[in-house]
Amino acid sequence: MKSSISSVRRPRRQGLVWFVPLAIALALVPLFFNNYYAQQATFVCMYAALALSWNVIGGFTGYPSFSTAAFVGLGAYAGAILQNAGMPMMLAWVAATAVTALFAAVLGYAILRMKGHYFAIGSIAIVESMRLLASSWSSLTGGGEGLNLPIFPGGPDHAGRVFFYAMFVVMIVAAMMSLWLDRSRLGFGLRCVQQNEDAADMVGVNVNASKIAAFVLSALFCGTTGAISASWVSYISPPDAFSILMTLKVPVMALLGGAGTVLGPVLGALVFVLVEQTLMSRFLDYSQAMLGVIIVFLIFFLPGGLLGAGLFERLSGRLARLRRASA
Amino acid sequence: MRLLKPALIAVAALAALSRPALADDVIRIGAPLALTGGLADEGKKQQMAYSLWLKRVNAAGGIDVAGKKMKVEMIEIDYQTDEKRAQQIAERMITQDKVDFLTAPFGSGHTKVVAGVAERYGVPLMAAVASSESVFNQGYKFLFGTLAPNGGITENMAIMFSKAIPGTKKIAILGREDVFPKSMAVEMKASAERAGLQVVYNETYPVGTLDHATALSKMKSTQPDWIYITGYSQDLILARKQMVDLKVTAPIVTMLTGPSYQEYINALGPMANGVSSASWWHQSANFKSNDVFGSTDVFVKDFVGTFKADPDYVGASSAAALIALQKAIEKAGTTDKAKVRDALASLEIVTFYGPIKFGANGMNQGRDLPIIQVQNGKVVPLYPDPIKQGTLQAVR
Amino acid sequence: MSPLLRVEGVSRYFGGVAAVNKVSFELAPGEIVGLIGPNGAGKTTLVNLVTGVLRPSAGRVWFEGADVTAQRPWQASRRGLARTFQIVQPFPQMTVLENVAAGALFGGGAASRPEAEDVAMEFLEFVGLAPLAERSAMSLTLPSRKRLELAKSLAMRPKVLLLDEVNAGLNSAEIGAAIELIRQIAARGVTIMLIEHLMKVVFSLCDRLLVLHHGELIAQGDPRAVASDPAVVKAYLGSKYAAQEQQVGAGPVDAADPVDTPSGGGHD
Amino acid sequence: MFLDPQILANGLMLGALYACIAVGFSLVWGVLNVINMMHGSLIILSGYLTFFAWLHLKVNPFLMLLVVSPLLFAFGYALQYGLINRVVSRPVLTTLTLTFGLDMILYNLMNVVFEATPRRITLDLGSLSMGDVVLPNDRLFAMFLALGLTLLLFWVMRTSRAGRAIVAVRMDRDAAALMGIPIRQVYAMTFAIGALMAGACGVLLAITFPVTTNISGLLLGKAFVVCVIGGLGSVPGALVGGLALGLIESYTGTWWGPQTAVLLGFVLMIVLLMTRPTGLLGKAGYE
Repeated sequence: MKSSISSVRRPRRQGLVWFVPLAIALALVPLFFNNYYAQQATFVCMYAALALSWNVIGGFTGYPSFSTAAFVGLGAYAGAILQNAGMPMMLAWVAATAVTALFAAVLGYAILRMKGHYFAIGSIAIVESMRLLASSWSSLTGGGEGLNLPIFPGGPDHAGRVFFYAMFVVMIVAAMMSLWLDRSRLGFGLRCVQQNEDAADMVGVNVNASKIAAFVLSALFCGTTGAISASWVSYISPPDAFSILMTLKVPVMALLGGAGTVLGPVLGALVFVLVEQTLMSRFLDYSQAMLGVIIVFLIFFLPGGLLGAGLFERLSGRLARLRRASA
Repeated sequence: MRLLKPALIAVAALAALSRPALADDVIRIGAPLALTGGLADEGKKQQMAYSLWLKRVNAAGGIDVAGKKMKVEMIEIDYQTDEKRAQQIAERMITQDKVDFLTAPFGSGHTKVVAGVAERYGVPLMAAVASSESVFNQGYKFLFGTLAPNGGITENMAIMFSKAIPGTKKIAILGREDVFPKSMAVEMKASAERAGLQVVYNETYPVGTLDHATALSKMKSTQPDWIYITGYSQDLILARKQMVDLKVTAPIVTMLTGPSYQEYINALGPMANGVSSASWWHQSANFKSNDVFGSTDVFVKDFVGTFKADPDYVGASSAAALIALQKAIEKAGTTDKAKVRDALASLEIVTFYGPIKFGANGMNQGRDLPIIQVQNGKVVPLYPDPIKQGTLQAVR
Repeated sequence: MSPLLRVEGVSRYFGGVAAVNKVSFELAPGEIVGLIGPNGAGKTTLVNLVTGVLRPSAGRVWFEGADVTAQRPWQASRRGLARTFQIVQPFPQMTVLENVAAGALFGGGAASRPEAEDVAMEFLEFVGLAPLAERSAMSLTLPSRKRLELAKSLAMRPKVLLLDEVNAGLNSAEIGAAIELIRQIAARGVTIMLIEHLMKVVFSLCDRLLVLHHGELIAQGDPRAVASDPAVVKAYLGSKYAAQEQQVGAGPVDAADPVDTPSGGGHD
Repeated sequence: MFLDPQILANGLMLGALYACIAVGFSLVWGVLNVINMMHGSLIILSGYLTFFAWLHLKVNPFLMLLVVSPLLFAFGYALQYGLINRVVSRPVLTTLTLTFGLDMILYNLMNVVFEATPRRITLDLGSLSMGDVVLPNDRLFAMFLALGLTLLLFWVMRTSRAGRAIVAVRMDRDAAALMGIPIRQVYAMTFAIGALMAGACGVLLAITFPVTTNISGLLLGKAFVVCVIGGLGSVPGALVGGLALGLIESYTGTWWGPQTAVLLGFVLMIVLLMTRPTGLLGKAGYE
C-alpha cells in the first residue's frame, strides 16, 4: 500500500510569489508591533519550520511520520543540558541540531523499513518512549521535575526579538531547504519513492539512503526549534517536550497548507496558529472541539490543502471563466 | 501582485486579534487556567475561587486605590494543560489584554513557565497552587506563592506519625514522576530517614500509569508499617482502591494530596477512612480576617452555597492569593506593577486562609501546615494543636 | 569474448520449495536471448535474482567480471542491468517525461535534472512517446505504458536489458511494433534477455533460447533446436499432447532423452 | 520470582482488560485500515454513561453492558457510514487525522458535560484470597467478561454472515466486492463492532477504575501496543497481545519498577514493529 498525497501538478513555482512578501511581513512584525504580535509571529515561524520539516518525510517521501515531537523534545533536552553545562546558547542550539540529526539517522535506519500504518504507529511510539525515557533518566534530565534554564537577559522586548529572529531564521532556512530539495536530485528521488518505492529502486534510486536522508532533514530543524523554544520558555519537562498533541498537530498544519507542496506548510502553519489563537480567546470551553471541527472540515472539503489539489487552479479557473463570460 | 493578498490578509488577521479599547479605571487580572486537558479539574477549582472573590470585591465597589475604587476584571483563558500554550497565553495577557497582574496556573511545572514570562515583563504573579521550592529558587522577583514550602510537611509527619503508632519502623514510598508529587516523595524519604525509619520501598511511577497493582504487590512483600504514596487524585483514588482489593495495608497509609481533595473522599467512600495526608489549609482552622470574606466560615459557606461542594486548599489558596494582591494594591495605593510588587514583598496580613507573609524567595512563610486524616468519611485535623480535632488512628 | 552476465548455479527457495533451482547461464555482449517456460516456471523469479530484487539462496551472479550476487536493485540499474516489469510500474502521478528522466538521472548517471530530461526526451522520441511527454503516466493506455517502461529502462543506459513480457496484453499490430522497437534497441548495442510467451516474437528476435521448467533450466541453445527438444515440448504441453504436437516445428522425440546443458550443472 | 502467583494473577487480570481495550481498535485497524484515534474516548464515554446510570438511576453497572454496548454500536455505525466511509480509502494520514479531529470534539464535549473530576462506582465487591494470593472480585469478573466477550466476538466473526463478510473484506477487499459483499455496510458494521467492544470495555473499566477523561489517551496508547504485539486485525491476536502486555508490565514492574515497565511496553512494540510487524501470532489468527 502506498500513501500518496500530492497531486499531479503541483503549483510549486507560485510558492515564492507569496512566501517572500509573507516572510518580509513577518520579519517586520517585532519592529512595528508589540511583543504579543512578536510572540505570535514566533509561533508562526516555529510551526512553519516544523511543518516544512515534516513535509520532507510526510509530503515529499510519503511516509506518515508522527515523530516531530520526538525530535523537538530531543532538541529541547539536548540544548538545555548543554546550555546548563555552560555552552553558549547559540552554540547549544547548533549542537542540539546535530544531536537530533544523528539520532534521526540511527532511528531512520531502524524504523524506515516499516510502511504505512506500521510506520505511523512506530513513529508515535518513539515519541512516547522518549517521554518515558526523559522521565525515568532523572540524573540527566531531572526526570519529572524537568530542567530549568537561565532566563534570557535584557528585558522582554529584547528577548522577544532575539527568539523571534532565531525562529525566523530557522523557518527561512527550512524553506530554503524545501526549495532546494524540490529541485534537487534527492528531492526527485524522494518523489519517486513516494510514488512507487519498488519502481524507484528499479530506476536506480538508493531508496534506503534517500529515506534516511529525508528523515534526517525532517528532524534537523525540529531539533533547532526545540532547543530555541527551551531557551525561550526557560523550563522544560517530559510531557511538554515530548507532546503527543504537537506531534499530531504539525502534520495537520502541513495538510492544511498542502502536503507535498513546497511552501504550503508555511501557509498551513500560519492559518492554523491564527485560527487556534482566535478560537482560544473566543470560545473558552469549546476551543478544542472547534479545532476538531475545523480538522474534520479540512479533511472533507479541502483534501489537498490550501495549495494542493488545485485550489488555486480551481479558483483561477473560475476567475478565468468569469472573465471570459464578462468579456 | 494579486498573490500578495495572502500576506496582507495574514497581517490583517494578526491585527484583528487585538481586543477593543480598554477602560482605564479597571484593574485587570489575567488567569491562565487549565479548563481542558489533564488538569481540567484543578483549573475549575481555581476558577470557582476566583469568581467568589471577584463577586465580593466588585460588590464592594472594587479595590481601593489611593481612595479611588477600581473595579476588577478577570481575564480567563483555557491553556488546555499545555505548557507552551500557558506561556503563550501569559504573554498574550500582558502585551495584548494589558493585564496589570497575573495568577499562575495549577501546579509547580506550569507555574514555572508562567513565572518566566511574568518575570521578563515585571508583572506580579500570584501563584496559588505551587509548593515546590524548585519553582521559587530561580531568583524570580515578581513571583509570590500562597502555599508554604513542602519541606516542613514531611518532617513533621515523620516525627509525629512514628510516635503516634509505636513500632513504626519501615516505610514504603511510591511517588509520581512529576514536579510536586516527586518532590514530596523525595522529601519524605529524607525526613523518614532522619526520623530513624527504614525505607523499604522507594519507586516513582511515570505520568501515564494506568494501574498500580504491580507496585502495590511489591510493596506488600516488604511488609511496611507505613505506606506513603504521592500523585494526583486519579492516581490516588485508584491506588487506594487497589490497596484494599489486594489487601495491601499498613498501620499508617498516607497519600499526598489525596484526602485534601473532596473528590478523593467522594470517590472512595469508606475506603478513604484512615488515610492520612497533609494540606496547606483546612476549613476547621477558623481565622477572623479583615478581607472580603471576613472569616474562614464565611468563605466556606459562600463556597458550599455557590458550588454545592466543600472547598479544599486549592480554592482557599486561590482566593487568598487574590486577597494578598488586593491588600498589596491598597497598601501601595497604586496599580504600578513594581510598587505593588514591593508591597507584596513586605505584606503581612491575616486572611480567612491564614497568615500570609512572603519570604525572600516569594513563598508564603513556613508555618505549621495541617496534618489530616479521614475518619468516618470526614477530614479530621491532627496537627497543629490549635485546630487539632483528633489523633492518628491506625488503619484497620 | 568474455560473458557480460554470468549466472552460476543460482537457486531460490520459498518455504522449502525451489522456485529457481541451480540455474546457470551466460549472456555474451550483443546477444538477444529468450527466456521461455510455462507459467510458474520461475522466469520472473530468475530475473528478480539477477537484478537484486531477490537474494539467491545459493549460487552467484557475475556482471562484467564482478560478483554482484548481493546487489540491491538500484545498484543493478546503476551498473547497467536494467529491467522492465511484467506489470508496468510507472510513477503514476509524474509526467511521462519525469518518469523517464528518473531513469536517466538515477540509473543512467545523468549529471543534472535538465540533462536527465534531455536524455529522457531522446528516448521518448525513440519509443514514440514524445508527444505525450507532459501527460501524467497514469493516463496512458497499456501499450503506451509498456513503451514508457521501455523508455525508462533505456534511459538508464543499460548494458543488459531484461524485458519481462513486454508484449503481454498487446494486440498483434502492437506486437509487431514492439518487435521492431526491440530490434532497434539491440542495434544500439544493448544485450537483451527477453521473457516471452509468444513463440512468434522469440523466433523473430532471439539468437538463443533458455527454457525454464519447475525452476530448472531444461534446455538452451539455438531457438529451432530448443523448440524441438522433447523435454521442452513435454514441459509446455504435458506428455499427453507431446506426441501429437507439431506446431513448434519438430516431431516428437523420446521424452527420456538427456538434455544437453553446457554448464554441466543445469539440472539434477 | 517467576513463580510468584500474585504477579502472574495481576498480569493476567490487567492483560484481559488490555485485550478488551484493544480488540475493537484492532478490528477496525485490520479491516478498514483506519487507525481510530477516538477509541480511548469511546471507552471513556461508555464509562461515563455507566457511571451516571449507576449514580442517578441506580442501575447495576454490569447490566449497563446490555445498554451501553448497543448504543455505541449505533453511534459507531452512524459515524462510519456517514463520515469515515467517505475517506476510508485515502492514505492513513487522512483517516488518522479525521479520527483525531473527531476525538478532539468528543473529548472536549465530554469534558464540558461530564467534567474531568475522577469519579468511581463504589460498588466494592471485595476480593478472593487463596493463600497469599489476593484476587479482587471486580477484576476477576471484569477479566472473565473481557475474555468472554472477546471469545464471543471471535465466535461471531467465525459463524455469522456479517462476521464472514468482515473477514472476507479484510483478506481481499476487491475480491469480496466482486462476490457481492456490500463493502460500505461491512465497513460500517466493523466500525460499529469496534465501538461496541469499546463500549463493553468502558463498562468494565468503570467498575474497576476511576472514570475520567484524563485517561483516554492512555487507553489509546495501550491499544496501540497490544495491537502491535498481537498482530493487528485479529481477535486472538488482541487477546495474546493484551495478556502479553499485562504480564510484561507486571513482571518488569516488580523487577525494575513502574517506570521501566511502561517504557518497556513501548520499546517492545517498536522492536516488534521492525522485526515482526505481523505480531506474535503472525497471520495465523485471521479472525
